[in-house]
This record gives sequence, structure tokens and C-alpha cells, in this order.
Amino acid sequence: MSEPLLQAINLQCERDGRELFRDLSFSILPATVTRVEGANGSGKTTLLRILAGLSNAWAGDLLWCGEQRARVRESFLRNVLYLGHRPGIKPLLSPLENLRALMAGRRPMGDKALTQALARTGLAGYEQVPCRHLSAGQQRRVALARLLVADEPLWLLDEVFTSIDASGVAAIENLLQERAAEGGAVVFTTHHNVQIAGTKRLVLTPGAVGYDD
Amino acid sequence: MAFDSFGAFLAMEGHGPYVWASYGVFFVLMAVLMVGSYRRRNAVLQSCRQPAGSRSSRAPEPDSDTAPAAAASFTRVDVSQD
Amino acid sequence: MWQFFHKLGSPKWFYGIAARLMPWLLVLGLLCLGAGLVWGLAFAPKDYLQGNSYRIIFIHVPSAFLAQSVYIMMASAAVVTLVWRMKLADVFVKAAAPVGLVLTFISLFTGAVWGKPTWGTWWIWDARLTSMLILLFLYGGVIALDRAINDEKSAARAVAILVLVGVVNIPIIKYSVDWWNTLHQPATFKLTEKPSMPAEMWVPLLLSVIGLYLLFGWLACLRMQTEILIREQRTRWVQDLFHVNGGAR
Amino acid sequence: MMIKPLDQAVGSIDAMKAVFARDMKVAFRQRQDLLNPLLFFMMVVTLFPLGVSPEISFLQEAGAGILWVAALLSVLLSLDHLFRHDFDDGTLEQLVLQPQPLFLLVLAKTMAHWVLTGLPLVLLTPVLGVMVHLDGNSIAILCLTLLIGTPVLSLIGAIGAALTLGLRSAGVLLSLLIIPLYIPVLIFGTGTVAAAAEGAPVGAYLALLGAFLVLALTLAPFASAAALKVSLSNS
Repeated sequence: MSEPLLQAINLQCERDGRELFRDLSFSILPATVTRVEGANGSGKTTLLRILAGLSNAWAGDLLWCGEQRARVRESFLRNVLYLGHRPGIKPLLSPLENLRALMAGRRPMGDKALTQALARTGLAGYEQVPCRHLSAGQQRRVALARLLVADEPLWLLDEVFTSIDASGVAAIENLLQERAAEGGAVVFTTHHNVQIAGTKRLVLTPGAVGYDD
Repeated sequence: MAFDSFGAFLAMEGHGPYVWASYGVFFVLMAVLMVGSYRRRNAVLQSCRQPAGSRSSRAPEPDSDTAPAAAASFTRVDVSQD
Repeated sequence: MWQFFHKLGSPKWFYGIAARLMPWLLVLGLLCLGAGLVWGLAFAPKDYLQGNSYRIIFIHVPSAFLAQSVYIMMASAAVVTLVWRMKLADVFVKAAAPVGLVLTFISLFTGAVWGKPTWGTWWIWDARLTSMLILLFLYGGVIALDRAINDEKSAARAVAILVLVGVVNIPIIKYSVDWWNTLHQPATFKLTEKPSMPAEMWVPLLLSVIGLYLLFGWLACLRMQTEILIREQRTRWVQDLFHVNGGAR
Repeated sequence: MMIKPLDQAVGSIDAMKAVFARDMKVAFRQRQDLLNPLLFFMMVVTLFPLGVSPEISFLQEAGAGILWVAALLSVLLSLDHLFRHDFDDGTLEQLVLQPQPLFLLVLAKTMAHWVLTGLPLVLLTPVLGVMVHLDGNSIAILCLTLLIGTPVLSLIGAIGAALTLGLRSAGVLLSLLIIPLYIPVLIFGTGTVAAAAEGAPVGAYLALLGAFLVLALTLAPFASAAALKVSLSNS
């Protein structure tokens, strides 16, 4: 049994005077895929933002590799890849420029690898086109290209399948499954019907939380 | 007493209007602030005193999640009923 | 020590203590302020230079003094909010800011009215008045930001950052306004600068300062109680306060 | 195969350079936006001769103040965009999540903002200085004060921009929060020019402005970074 990457202990979250969840405890182990489930407004996005370190609206303990996350902020951030609702793509820059800028603060890499990553998301030939001329699905693919070069052990993916076509969704399913086989951990939310073998479920319902292993 | 009469006290040798205007504004604003804060607290106390169920801003009780507020059906609404 | 600190941060504990303190604060505050003002208005001797208009000092100085110290108090509370995340600290900031705004306004208004018989005009860009005007803007900004953010915790932290940025700036603003003042109008007659004040003047002044402080304490407690009730109305201890017809759990 | 937690990160200076370069690139893709603060600057300056008096003596006396106020307002106007676009398209989230000290990245962004708005204003000042009949020496001093002062405006303004991010009517609120904090810079900026016009030595005043800049450089990025985290948490 390997050490958990991320551990949540008695996590509680209240937003705008409404309690989304409480006493939520779980561990994210390496080589696992976890799907966060719940109805609209149940706090899936908020939970992922809390795990990523974007939201302060929580109480409880979050441990990264056994240490309080706040104490190891930078090393934690280096190890986590978060993709949110908003893809983080500048409409005025080309896919390649966007990718370069996104990687710069973490792990700069040559254009060759990035171009290849873009090509594998189906954006070959679009490298130099400003992203505002791309469709929503194509912009999403630019953001997803990071997954093809990412070395972060933990991926937090919030609604990444939005506006991706069916074949794209299937390819991403594969990617996540392979990532888990390599030993990476993936936590994701989606309203798509996604089938990844061995997926753990973390269900958020108001007042009660189930986590099945 | 620094003044000979009550009239002299009010007049303050011609500076009365300035002095009394300043004090007036001071007392009025402080009174508004104090009475306003006091009333507001009492209003809040009153609303806390009301039975729990009658307050609309409350979040659903934890034990009510077995019956969520009617699952969405997305059936069309008959607009001719009014 | 930590136990005490923790207790201090508990809204429930504070609510009880405030309820016990408030009558004292109110009575003593009114007594001190009343004594100071009656003494200052009716019994203190006339100022040989400014005549009776100087009697405005007994409200101008306490409100100006308090307006500035309230901002400092808010800044201290802001540090506590940011470092220890103590709930009561941001309750205090929220409760105190409007009071500070009113006090600043009073000191500006009384300063302007005092200026008329002294300088012959309602407003002079005097260093102190200008600094107070900027303080009014700072208070306005704090309140506006607090109102604009819906989420309570975010509002508390954002306001705390703003108050701290403001408090770093206050000495700089004061210094630069003083410098600007000497640049543009050297040697104006300062309203409150006295070489030596006889005891019949400064004792009532001190009394009214103390009185206003106590009244501020009462106001702060009252407004903090209000805020605590609003925030905690769903918690057990608030429900228990009222034993509602058996309905409260 | 196992994936081990990583610890090596990119140097912070490289990360700052990348942030700076990206902001410059985005700005130059939309060049007309760069002109807006400059146009605004010129228009505000134009209002004074029209609204008050075109007399040379008035303009000479008030010119430095007019230019300073106009520069201050145009910086204020441009601040709303400092984080807004990044916030809307999600790049701000990714910026905050970079494994770097956030205040350094914010500093890089603020520097880019200054290069794109403050610096052009300084460069435009001699032209407008001539139009309000300032003499050569005053114009030189004015440019110098603006050169030291506008970065302070950007740095302090970034705090306000970060605090009001994502709020309704953020623009007006931003002005309310920030203008009081701009007053010392304005006073010493114009005061230095006034002192120079009277023939007084200005070295001490410039040093003081420089001290403001150092203070703002060391403290403001921390406040902006803290404010950004709060605003993002609230979104």
C-alpha cells in the first residue's frame, strides 16, 4: 500500500452561509482515478478548487504527503495540475504561445514537444492561429494538451470534457486510465457518461457524504 | 460659571450659533448612531426569537436530504392557466 | 494564555461578556461625556484669543482623536484576522468602520464650523482638516468594499488587507499633507495648537475624550453583538439563548 | 511504475520573465488598447485650458499639477484591466497555481502594466508640458517625478485592482479605494516641480519620491498577492 498523496480530514465547507459538506475525509492514493459526483450546486467545483488551493472557504485539515499543505505550498503546487471550468487560454495568443506561457513557471520545454502535444489533441495546423478564432472545444483542447506533457503526480480536472466531441472524450478516458496505470492520481468531475475502469466515486449529497473504495 | 446669565450662555458673545450648531450636529449624529444600532440589534434579536421554521433564509436541515425538493422534470409549463 | 486567546475568539463568550459590560460602558460614558461637556460649555474660562468659539474643542478634539484611534484599532484587528483568522476580529472591523466614519464626519463638520469665526471662512485647506478628509475617504473605501463582497469570509479578508494598506499609508499621508501645507500657506493659525492649556480647559477635554471612548466601547459591543447574532443565528448557542417554545433543538 | 513527488521548480526570475513577456505580447496584439490611456491623458489636460483659463500665467502655475492629476487618472482608468482579462479567461487561476512565490509574479505583472501605461505617459509629458507653457527645466523635473511616481501608482493600484476583482461596479470602487492612497505621491510629485520653479534644490524631494517607490516595491506586491487569493477564492 503506497502513501496517500493528498489527505483530507474532516473537511468542511460553507459558502454564502450555506454548508456544502462537512466531516468529509478521504485520501487520494497514487495510481487511482476518483470521480467527484453530485447534483448541480452540490459543491463539486468548490471541492476541487479547495483541493487545488484556490478556495479558502474551508475548515479541517489537508495534508500533502503527510504534511500540512499550507506549509509546503510551493512544492504542493509543483505537484498538482489543475484544469478548471475556465480553460486558462488567452484568446489573443496562439495555442503554442499559450502552452508555452502555461508551462513557463513550472517546467519550460521546447516547442517541439509542445507542438507534438498540440498535434495529438487534434490541433495540428492551428499552432499559430490566435485562440479567439478557435471553437470552444478547440480551446479546451489547447488546455488539455498540457496533460500530454504533464509530470505532476496529481491531476485535478474540473469538467474538462465540456464541449469536447465524442471521440475526444473517449481518447481522454484512455489518457486518464493510462495515467493511473503509470502511477499518477486523477480526480475529476464531469456530467458526461465517462467509463474508466476502477474509478472510485466520491459522492457529495447535502449533509451526507459517501466515499466508496 | 463663566457666563453671567443664561442668555449670555446661549449667545456666547456672538459665537453661539457656531458652538450650538457643532454641538447639535454632534448630539444628533451620536444619537442616531446609538439609537439606530440599538434598534437594529433588537430587530435581529427579535428575528432570532422567532420559531426556527418560519425563517426563510435557513438552509435545509441535514436530515431532510432523503426528500430533495422535487427532482427536476423539465416538463413544459402550461402557460394558459392564468 | 492560548486558552484565553481561544476564548477571546469565541463569539459566544464575547456575547455574554459584552452583555455584562455594556450597561457600565453606557452609564460611565454618558456621565463622563456629560460632565466634560457641561464643564467645558458653561464653566471653563473663555479663551483669550478665540473667545467662546473655542468651546467647540470639547467635541472636535475627542471625535478627531477617536476617529484616528478607531482606524488604528481596526488595523490591529485586521492583523488578527489575517494571521489568526479570529472571527471576532473581523466582526469588530465591520462594526467599528461606520462609527469611525461618523466620528470623522463630526470632527470635519465641527472643524469647519469652528473655522468660520476663527478664519472667517468655512473651509481652509488646513493640514489637519485635509488629513481628516482623507481619513473620511479611507473609511468610505473600507465600508464600500465590505458592502460590495457578498461572501462573509472573503469580505473580512479583503477589508483586512485594505485597512492594513491604509494604516501603512496614514503616516505618509499625514507627513505629506503637513509638508504640502507649509509649502502653500506658511504659518496659518492652528485651531487646536495651544502653548499651554489651563487645567480648567484640559480636564473637561480629557473627561469628554474618556467619555467618548467609553461610548465607542458601548457602540462597538452593541454592533458586534448584532453582527454575531446575524452570523451565528443558526448555531446551537444562539438558539439556546431564546428557548423558543420547545421548537429550538 | 511509480510517480514520485517532484521538487525541482523553475527559478522565480524565469517565471517572472515569462509572465512579463506574455503580458507584453498580449498587449501588443491589441495595440489600440495601449493608446486609450494616452488619449485620455491628453483629453483631461485639454479640459483645463478650456474649462478654467488658457492664460499662460495660469497654465504655467497649474501645469505640473494638471499633468500629474491627468496622469494619475489615466493610470487609474487602466488599472481595471490589470487582472480582469486574466480573471475572466482563467489564466489568473493558473498564475496563482504556479509553484512560485505569488508576489513575484504579481510584481512582474505590475511592471508590465507600468511599461505599457506609465512609461508612455512619461514619454508624452514633454509634448503636453510645452502645450501648458512649462519651461524646459520644469518639464525635465516633471518627467523625472512622473518616472519615479507612476510605478508607485501602478503598484498601489494593483492592490485595489486585486481587491475589487470580480465585483459589480469594480471600476468605481477601485477609484474610491485607491485615490486616497495616491495623495502623497501626487503631493510630492507636484511639490517637487513647484520647488524647482522657485529655484530650490529638489534632490531631497526626488529622494523622498524614490523612498516611496522602494516602499511600494517591497510592500505592495505582498498586499496584491494576498488580495488576489481572496478574490479568486470568492469567485
